[in-house]
Amino acid sequence: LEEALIFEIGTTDTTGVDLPEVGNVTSRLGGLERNRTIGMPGLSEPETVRHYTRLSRQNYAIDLGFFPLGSCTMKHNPRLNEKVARMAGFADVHPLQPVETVQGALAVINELAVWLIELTGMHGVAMTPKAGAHGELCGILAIKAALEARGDPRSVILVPESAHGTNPATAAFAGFSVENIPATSEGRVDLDALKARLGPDVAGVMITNPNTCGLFERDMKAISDAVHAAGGYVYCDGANFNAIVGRVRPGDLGIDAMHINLHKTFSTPHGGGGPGSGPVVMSKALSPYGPLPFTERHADGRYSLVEEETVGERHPHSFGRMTAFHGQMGMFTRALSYIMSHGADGLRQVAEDAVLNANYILRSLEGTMDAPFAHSGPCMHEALFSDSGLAEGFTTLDIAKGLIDEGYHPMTVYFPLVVHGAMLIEPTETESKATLDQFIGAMRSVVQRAKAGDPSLKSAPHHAPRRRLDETLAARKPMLVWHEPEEAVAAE
Amino acid sequence: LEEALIFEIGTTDTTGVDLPEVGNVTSRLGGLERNRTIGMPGLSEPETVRHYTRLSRQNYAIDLGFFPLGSCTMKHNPRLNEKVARMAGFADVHPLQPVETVQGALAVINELAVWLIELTGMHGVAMTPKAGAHGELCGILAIKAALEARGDPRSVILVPESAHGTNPATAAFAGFSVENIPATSEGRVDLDALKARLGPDVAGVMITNPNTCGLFERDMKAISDAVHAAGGYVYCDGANFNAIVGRVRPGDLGIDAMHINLHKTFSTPHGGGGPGSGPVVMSKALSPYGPLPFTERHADGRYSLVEEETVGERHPHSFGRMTAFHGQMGMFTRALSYIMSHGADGLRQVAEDAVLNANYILRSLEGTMDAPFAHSGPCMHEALFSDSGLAEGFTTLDIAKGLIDEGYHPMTVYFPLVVHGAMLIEPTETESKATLDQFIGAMRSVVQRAKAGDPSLKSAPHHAPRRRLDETLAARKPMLVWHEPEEAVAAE
Amino acid sequence: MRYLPLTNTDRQAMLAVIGAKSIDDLFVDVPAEAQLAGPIAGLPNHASEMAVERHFSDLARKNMAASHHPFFLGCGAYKHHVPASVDHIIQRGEFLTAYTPYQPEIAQGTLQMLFEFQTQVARLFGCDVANASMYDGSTACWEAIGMAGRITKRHKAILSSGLHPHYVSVARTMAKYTGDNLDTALPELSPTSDSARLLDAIDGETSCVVVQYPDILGRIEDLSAIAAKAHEHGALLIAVVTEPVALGAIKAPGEMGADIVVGEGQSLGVGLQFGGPYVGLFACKEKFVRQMPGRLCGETVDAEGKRGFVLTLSTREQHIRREKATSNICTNSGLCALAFSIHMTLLGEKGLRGLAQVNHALAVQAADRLTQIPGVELVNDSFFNEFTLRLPKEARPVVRALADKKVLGGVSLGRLYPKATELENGLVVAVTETSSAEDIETFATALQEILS
Amino acid sequence: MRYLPLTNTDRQAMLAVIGAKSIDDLFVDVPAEAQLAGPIAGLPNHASEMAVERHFSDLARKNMAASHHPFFLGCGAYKHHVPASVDHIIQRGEFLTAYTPYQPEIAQGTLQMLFEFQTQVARLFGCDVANASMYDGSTACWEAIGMAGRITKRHKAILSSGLHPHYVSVARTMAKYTGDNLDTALPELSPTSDSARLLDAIDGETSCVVVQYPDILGRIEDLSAIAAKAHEHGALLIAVVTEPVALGAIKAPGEMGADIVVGEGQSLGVGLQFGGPYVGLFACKEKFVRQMPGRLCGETVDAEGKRGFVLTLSTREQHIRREKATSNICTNSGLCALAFSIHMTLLGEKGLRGLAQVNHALAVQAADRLTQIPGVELVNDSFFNEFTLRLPKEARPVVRALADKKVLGGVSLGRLYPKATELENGLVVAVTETSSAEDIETFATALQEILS
Repeated sequence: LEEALIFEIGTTDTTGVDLPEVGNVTSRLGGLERNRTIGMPGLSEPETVRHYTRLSRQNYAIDLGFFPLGSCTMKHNPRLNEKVARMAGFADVHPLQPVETVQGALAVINELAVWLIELTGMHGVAMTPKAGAHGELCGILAIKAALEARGDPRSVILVPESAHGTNPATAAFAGFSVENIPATSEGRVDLDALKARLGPDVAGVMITNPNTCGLFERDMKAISDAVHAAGGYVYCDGANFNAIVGRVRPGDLGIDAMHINLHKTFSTPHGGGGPGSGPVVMSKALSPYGPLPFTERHADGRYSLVEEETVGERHPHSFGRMTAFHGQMGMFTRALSYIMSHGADGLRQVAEDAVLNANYILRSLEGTMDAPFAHSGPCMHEALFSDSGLAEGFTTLDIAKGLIDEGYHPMTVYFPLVVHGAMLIEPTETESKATLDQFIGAMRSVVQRAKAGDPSLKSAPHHAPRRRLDETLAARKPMLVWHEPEEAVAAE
Repeated sequence: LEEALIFEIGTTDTTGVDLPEVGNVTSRLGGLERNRTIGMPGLSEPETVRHYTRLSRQNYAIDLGFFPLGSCTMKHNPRLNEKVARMAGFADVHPLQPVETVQGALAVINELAVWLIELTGMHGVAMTPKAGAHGELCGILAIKAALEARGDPRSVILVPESAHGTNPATAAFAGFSVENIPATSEGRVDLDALKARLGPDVAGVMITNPNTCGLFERDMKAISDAVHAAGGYVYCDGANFNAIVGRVRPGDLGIDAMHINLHKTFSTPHGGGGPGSGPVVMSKALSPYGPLPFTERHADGRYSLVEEETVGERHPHSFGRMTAFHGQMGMFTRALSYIMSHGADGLRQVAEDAVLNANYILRSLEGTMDAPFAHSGPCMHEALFSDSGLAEGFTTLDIAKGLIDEGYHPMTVYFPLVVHGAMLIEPTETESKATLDQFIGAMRSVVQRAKAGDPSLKSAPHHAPRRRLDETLAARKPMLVWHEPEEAVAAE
Repeated sequence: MRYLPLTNTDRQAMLAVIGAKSIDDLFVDVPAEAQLAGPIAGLPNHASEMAVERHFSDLARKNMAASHHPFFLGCGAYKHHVPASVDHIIQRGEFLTAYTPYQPEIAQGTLQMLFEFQTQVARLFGCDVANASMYDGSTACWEAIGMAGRITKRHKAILSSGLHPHYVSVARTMAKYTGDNLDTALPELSPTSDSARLLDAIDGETSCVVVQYPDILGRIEDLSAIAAKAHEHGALLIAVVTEPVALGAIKAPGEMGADIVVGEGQSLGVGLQFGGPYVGLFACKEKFVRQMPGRLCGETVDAEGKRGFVLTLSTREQHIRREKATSNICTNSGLCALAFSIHMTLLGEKGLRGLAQVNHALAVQAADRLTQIPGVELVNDSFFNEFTLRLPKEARPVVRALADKKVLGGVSLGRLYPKATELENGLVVAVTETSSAEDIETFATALQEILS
Repeated sequence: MRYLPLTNTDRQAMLAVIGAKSIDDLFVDVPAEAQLAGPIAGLPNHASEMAVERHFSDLARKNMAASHHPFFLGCGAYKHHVPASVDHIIQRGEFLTAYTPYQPEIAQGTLQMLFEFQTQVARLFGCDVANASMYDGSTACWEAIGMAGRITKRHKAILSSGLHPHYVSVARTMAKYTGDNLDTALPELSPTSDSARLLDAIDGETSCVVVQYPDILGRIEDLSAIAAKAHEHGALLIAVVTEPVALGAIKAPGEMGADIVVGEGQSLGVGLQFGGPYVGLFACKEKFVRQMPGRLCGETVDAEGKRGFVLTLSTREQHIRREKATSNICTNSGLCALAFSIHMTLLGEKGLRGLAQVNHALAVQAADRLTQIPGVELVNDSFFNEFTLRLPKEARPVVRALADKKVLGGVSLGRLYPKATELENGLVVAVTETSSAEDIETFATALQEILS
C-alpha cells in the first residue's frame, strides 16, 4: 500500500487533539481575525501514527544497517542520550528563565565546553553555532573581527580543492574572496603552493584535517606556522574529528578555530537532516572575538550567562549574537552524555576503531577498486575510491544504486571533487567486523557487475521503495507544495 | 538481508553494558559458584538496536495497518498511555513498599476499579487477574467458593458451542465438568436447551456476550434469571465488551461475574502476545469471594491494601491470592488513561463506532461472501462470514494469506467453530471509513480470486517476509532452542 | 475525540449503506430496558490529553519512586538499571502493537525473538527447553506444580519453607480447587533452610518438591541431594528463581538436577512496576515438553526452504484442546519477554557475570556495614544480593520509620508473614548495582538512629 | 565499552589483513610530537550508563521545569502541550537515525514528510511555497534579509522596533560583514508600534521592511499598508512570526501582502529545550523561489512513473555552487520539522483554530486578572496569547522574586533591553493552553504580594 499525503487523507474537520474548555471572551485580536480557510488537513491520532509509521518505513537508517557515508560519520546514536535530553529539567526550560532557575542547564553547557576545550587543546569555545556550516561562519567571523581589531582588513581566504562545499560558501558569505589551493598527487595540501600564495592580503586558510581524501595533513603544523608568520589565521573544518579524537589535539597543530559537529563526532542523531550543532573551539588569539551568549562558572559553583547586559565588561570584543538563544541544548545534553560514557579512554578507542575499520575496508577493497591514494599511507577514518576501471557507461552512481539492492546505504559519491567518480566510505567505529566483511563482499559483487557491464545494474535499485527518481523533472518545473487536483478544484 | 540469531552474531565476550567498579569481596555464595560457561551471547548496543529494529520490521502491527482480528479488538493504542505508564511514580515503585509511600499508585487502582464498576453496573471488582483467561479462572473460583460457602458442591458448568476455548479450559481446570449448549440457527444460545439442562448439579454457565458470532444475546436476562432460579451463577466472557461499553451495563443483565480484557476494550497494547490484564467485575452475590489483595479508600482520602494480615476482618470469604502482587499496574495506568480520555460520552461513542464499522463491513461484503447470520439482525462489533461458495480446494486459509499480499493482517479464521471455515472480522472504532473502503475492495478482490480458483492464491503470501511455513515439521520434531551447528560442536 | 477517525459525515454515509436510520437501529437486539439512554450519569466526559497527563503526574508524585531514594527492597521484585535501549526497542510499534503471532508469515519479528528468549532462559536455568513466558513467577510456580501432577499422576507437593509466601498463597488457592495436597512450613531465622524436612517428606506419593533458590531469606543451598532423593521416588524437583541475576554467579538449578525451573524475569528489562506486568520464566527437561504449559515457538522452514519460526505444539493449548488443555493461559507476557531478552542480549555472558559480581560485592559490603549497628545480626551464612537481618525490635515499624527518613529500607518479614511473631524482627535487605556506597551509608545511619 | 562492537580478537585479525603491526602504524602520518601517548590526562574514563544517567538527573533537578510550575514566559519561545504521539514518532529509528535524504529511493519517508511540511508552512503563512526548514527563527530572519538583498540588489533593511531584539542582534552581526545597512529602533511601551516610522523610511534604496507579527510586546497590526508602500518602491515586506499558533486566529502575513514570511516553529511539536534545537520556518512568493535559502523538497516520478520526492533546486546550494550559494546552511532542522509537521497534522485546521481560541481566551482572562492589581497596567490594545504589562517598579527583580515563589512569571523587558531604562518596568506575559485558571490566580496573588 502506498502512503498518500496528509492532504489526501485528512480533512479540515478532523482533529487528533482534544482541547480544554474555556469561557468565551471578547476578542482582542485587533480586528485581524483569520476568516478564510487555511486548508490545513487534520488526522485523528490513529491515522497520524499510522501515516508516519508507514512513511518511516520508506527510510533507510543507521538503526537498520550499515550507512558508510563518507564525511558524514553515521555512527550509532546511543539511546541513553535520547533519554537524558528528554529530562524535564533540560527539555522543559525556557531560554529566558532567570539564571537562578536554570543552573543545571548552564552546568551542562559549561561541562561540555570544558570537555571540548580539553579534547582539542584549545583556549575557548563558542557553543551557540547551530550546525557545522554555522560554526564555520562563526570561525570566519572571529577571524574577520580579529583582523578588524588590529586594523588589517585582509580580503582573501585560501581553501584547498578538496574542501567541503560549505567552506568557500561561508568565506564568500562573510565577504571574503576565495582562492583555491591545489593538492599534491598524494591527496594532501600542496604546502609549497600554499606558502607561495601567502601574503598581506590573505586573512587565513580553511582546511579540513583529516582531509576529505581521508588523509591526515602531515604538514598541518607547518601550514599553521606559515600562515601565522604571514599574519593570517588557520580555520580547521572539524567534521572529521572522529578520526583523531583522543589521539591528537588540534590545538597542538596551531589551529585558531575549528568547528566540531556534535552530530558527527559526538553522535547526536542526524534526524533525516538535522538538527545538528557546531560549537567552535578557538585559540587564545581568536577567543576574545567569539559570539554571545556564553556561560561562566564562578568560584562558588554558580553559573551565569554573559549576554548583552554584561558583554561590555566581560567580553568587549565579541562579534555579537549568531542565534536567538543559547545554542542547541538538546544536542549538548546528548553529546555530553556520549562523551562521559566513553571518557578519555573510550574516546581514544573511538578514533582507533574508526581508523582501523576504514583501513580494513581500504585494504580489503583496493584489489577490486581503484584507490587513488592507497599509496599515500594509511587512511584515517574513511577510504576513498574512484570509478576507474568500470565498464564503458558504468558510473559511480550505478555502484551506489546497486548497493541499495544489496541492503546498504551507499557511500558518499562524487565527493571529493579531486577524484573522478569518487566513492568515499566511512564505516565509523560502531560497526562490527562481521558487518564490514558482509559489506566488502557486497561491494566486490557490485563492482564486478559494473566491470562486467551487467545491464541490470544500470536500472538499480530494484528492491527499494522507489526506482531511480527523475531529478531533472523536479528541478525543471518545481512542485514544492501540494495542490488540489485540477478536477477537484473545478468541481467546487 | 536476513537477520541472524543472536547466538550466531554475538559472543560470550561481547557486552552492551558498562558496569560500575566495585571493590573485591570474599564471596559468600555458599560454595555454589557457577563455573561452567552459560553460553549466553552478548551484543554491543549498536548491534542490539539494529538486531531488534530489523526483527521488528518482520512484524505486522496495528501501527502499520488494518488488523481486523475478530474477538481480539485490535484498536489503536494511544501514546499518552505509554507515557503515563512510564512515570517514575508508577513504573518505579516496588509492590512491597509501605502503603504510605504508594498512595498515588493505590489511587490509580482504586479509580480504575470505580470506573469498571460504574461502567458495568456491578458490585465489586477483582483487579489482580493477569489476563482474560486468568480472569475467567477468578470468576469460576469465586463461583466455586460461593457454592462451597453454601455447602452446595455443584459439578457442571454449561458452555455454549461458540465459547472461547479458554472457557471450557478454565472450568475444567477448576475441577468442573463441562457440557455444551447448542446454538440456534440464528447463532445465539438456545434458551430452551439451556433451561432444559439446568438443575441442581449445574454450578453455572459461561457465556460470551456479545457472542463470538458477533451477535448480542437477546435472551441474556432470561438466561440469567433461569440460571439464578436454578441456583447457579452466570459468568460472562467480557472479551467483547467493546461493542456495548457505555450503552449496556452487564450488571443490568443479571451477570454475576465478567472479566474485562483491559488490552481489548481499554486499549492496552497487545505487545505481540501480552501482557494483558483481566479484572473481574462481580455481583453482590460473588464479591465476598474475590481474591486478595485489593485497595480500600478511606473517608480521609487515604488508601490501604487488604492483604493476608487484615483479610480475616475485612474479607473473610476470599478464595485467596491469584498472583504474587497487585495485578498489572502497567495496564491499569494505561486503561485508566484511556478511560479518562474518552469519558462517559466517548466510551459510548466507542461502542457505537465499533458497531457501525462492523455493520458497514457486513453489509458491504454480504453480497460477495456468505454471511451465515446476516439475517439475524445487525451484528455487534464484528462480522462473521463462512467459506461457502469458494472454488473447489480453496479455503478460508487461502483468503487469509491472500489478504497478507494486499497489505492487511487477516481476520480471525476458523473461529467460531459453529461456522464452516469461519472468518470473523472486527474493525474496531479506531479505523476510518477510507480504511474500511480500501479493505472491502481488497477483500472482494481476494474472494473473487478464490471463487475463480486462481492458483496463485493457493501459494500466497508472495510479498511477506516469509512464504507459508511448515507447521507440521515444527510440531513433529520440535526445535525450541538454538543449538550450535553440528560441525562447530565437533570442531571444539 | 482524538482517537476516533469517523466524522459525522462518514457516520451518515455508512448508516445509509447499511440501511439503518440511526445508530440505535444497530442495537435493536439489546432489550430496551437494558439500554442506557445516554452517557452514564455521574461519570466525567472526555478529557484533553493535557488534563489526563496532569492527573497522572499529580498521582505519580504521591509515590516514593525507587530511583529517587536509597532503595533496598527485594523479596521477589528487584530494582536493576535497565539500559535505555530496552525501552526504546519495545516501544517500536511493530513490537508494541502486534498481536500474538498467529500469522507467522508476518510475525517473524516476534517469533524469532521468542525463539531467542526461550534459548536464553533454557541456558540461564541450565535446562533443555523453555517456553515463551508466563504471567509471572508466582503463576509459573503453580503451573509447574500442576505440570508435575500431570507427569507423575500424583497430588502431593512438598514446598520448601524458603518459597516466597505469596507463591505459596497462589499455589494454595489453586490447590484448593485442583485437589492437590501441599506440604508447607514457615521459615525460621536460621542460616539454613528446611531441606532436612523436605528430604524426610519425599515418598512414593510425592509429585514434586518445590525449592526457591536463593530462597526468600536470601539463602543459597545446593539442590543436588533433594533432586537425587526426589528422582529416587519418581518425584520431580521444581526450582523457583525470583532473582535471575543470581544465576550469573551461582550454579543453575538445572545443573543440580532440577526437572522444572521456573522464575520471575522482572529483574531484567522489566522494572518494578508496582508488581506487574512481570514475566514468568518456565524451563524443563526436554522429555517433559509436551506437558509444559504456555506457548512455544519452534523453528521450521517456509515453502521456499528458508528458516522461519512458528508457534508450535499448540495441541496442548486451550484454543485447540479446550477442556483438555495443559493450562488456561492465553495472553502471556510477550512484550516483557522481549524486554528481558533485549536486556540479556545487551549483557551477554560477560555482562551478566559482571552484573552478578557487582550485586554480590555491594550486598557483602552492605551486610558488613549494617551488622556494625549494635543489635543487628545477619541471619545468612550464604547470600547473593539479598540477606536477612535480625533486628533488636519488630521490623515493620522500623521500615515505616525509615520511609519517613526517605529511605526504602527493605521488606519486613512481618509484612510477608503477618501472623508469625517469631519472624517479626526479620528484615530482608536487597542490594543491587543501583545502590551506591553512599546509599548504603545513608541507610545504615538512618537504621542506627531508629534503633537507638 | 558498550558502543564499540570490535573485540580485541577482531582488532588483531583486522590489523593482520591491513598488514599493520599495531594501531599506531595507522597513525604514522601524524607527527610524533602531536600524538598523545595515552588517554588525555585529567579527564575521567568511561562511565556506566547508570552513572551518566544519575549525573544528568542530578543536574536536571537543579532547573525549574516549566511544567512543574505556573509558567508565563514567551518572547520567542512558547510552552505548548505536545501530544505524546509526536515524540513517539520522531524516536522511530528510521526518522531519528537517517541522514539528509541524498539517496531518495531509500529516503521517501523523510522526503514526503518534508513535502507535507512545506505545504503546511506555506498554507499557515499564506504563501505560495516554503522550504524544508532553517536552524531557527532568528537565523531564518537574517537569511530573509539576505535574500531580499539578492532579489532587490539593495542593501538597506528597515527593521520594526517590534522585532525580537535577539533577532535584531543576529541580523546586526551578519550585516556587519555583509555590508547591509540596518535601520532599527527601540520599542516603546505604547499600544501601537512604529509602523509610521517604517512607512516613512521606505524609499528607493530599501531592500526590505521587516515586521514581527504579533510583535515582541504582543501587539497585532495590519501589514497591508506597509506591504503596499514597500511594493510601490520595489522593496519587499518580510514578516516574522515567532508564535505560529497565532495564525490559527489572525490573518496570515501572506494574505496581507508579505513577500517573505519567516518564523520560529518551536511552538508546535518541539518544546522549550532551553532555546534549541528549534525549527526555522521560511516561506515566500513563488517568483522568489530560486533565491530562497535552505533545502527544498519537490515532487517528481520514478522510473516506473510512481510519484516520489527528491531534494531539488540544489544548484542554489553550497555543495554545488560553493562560493556562489544562496546560503551556507547545510544541516538544517529536519527532525524538528517532522515534530512540527506531526503536531500540525494532529491539530488540523479544527484543532489549530481551537487551540488558538483557547490561548487567546486564557490570555484575555489573565490580562483582566493581572490588571486588577493596583499599579499594573496593560500596554496592549491588541494581543493574541502574549501581552505587556507596565509594572509600578522595575520588572526584572520582580521576575526573580516570582521565581522564589515558584512562579515563572514572564520576561522582563530589562532582560531583553538591558540598557533601556524607559522599558525597565515592562513585563511580557505569555499565556497558553498549559496555563490553568489556578496558575493564573497563583501568579496574580504572588505578583500582588511582591508589588505591595
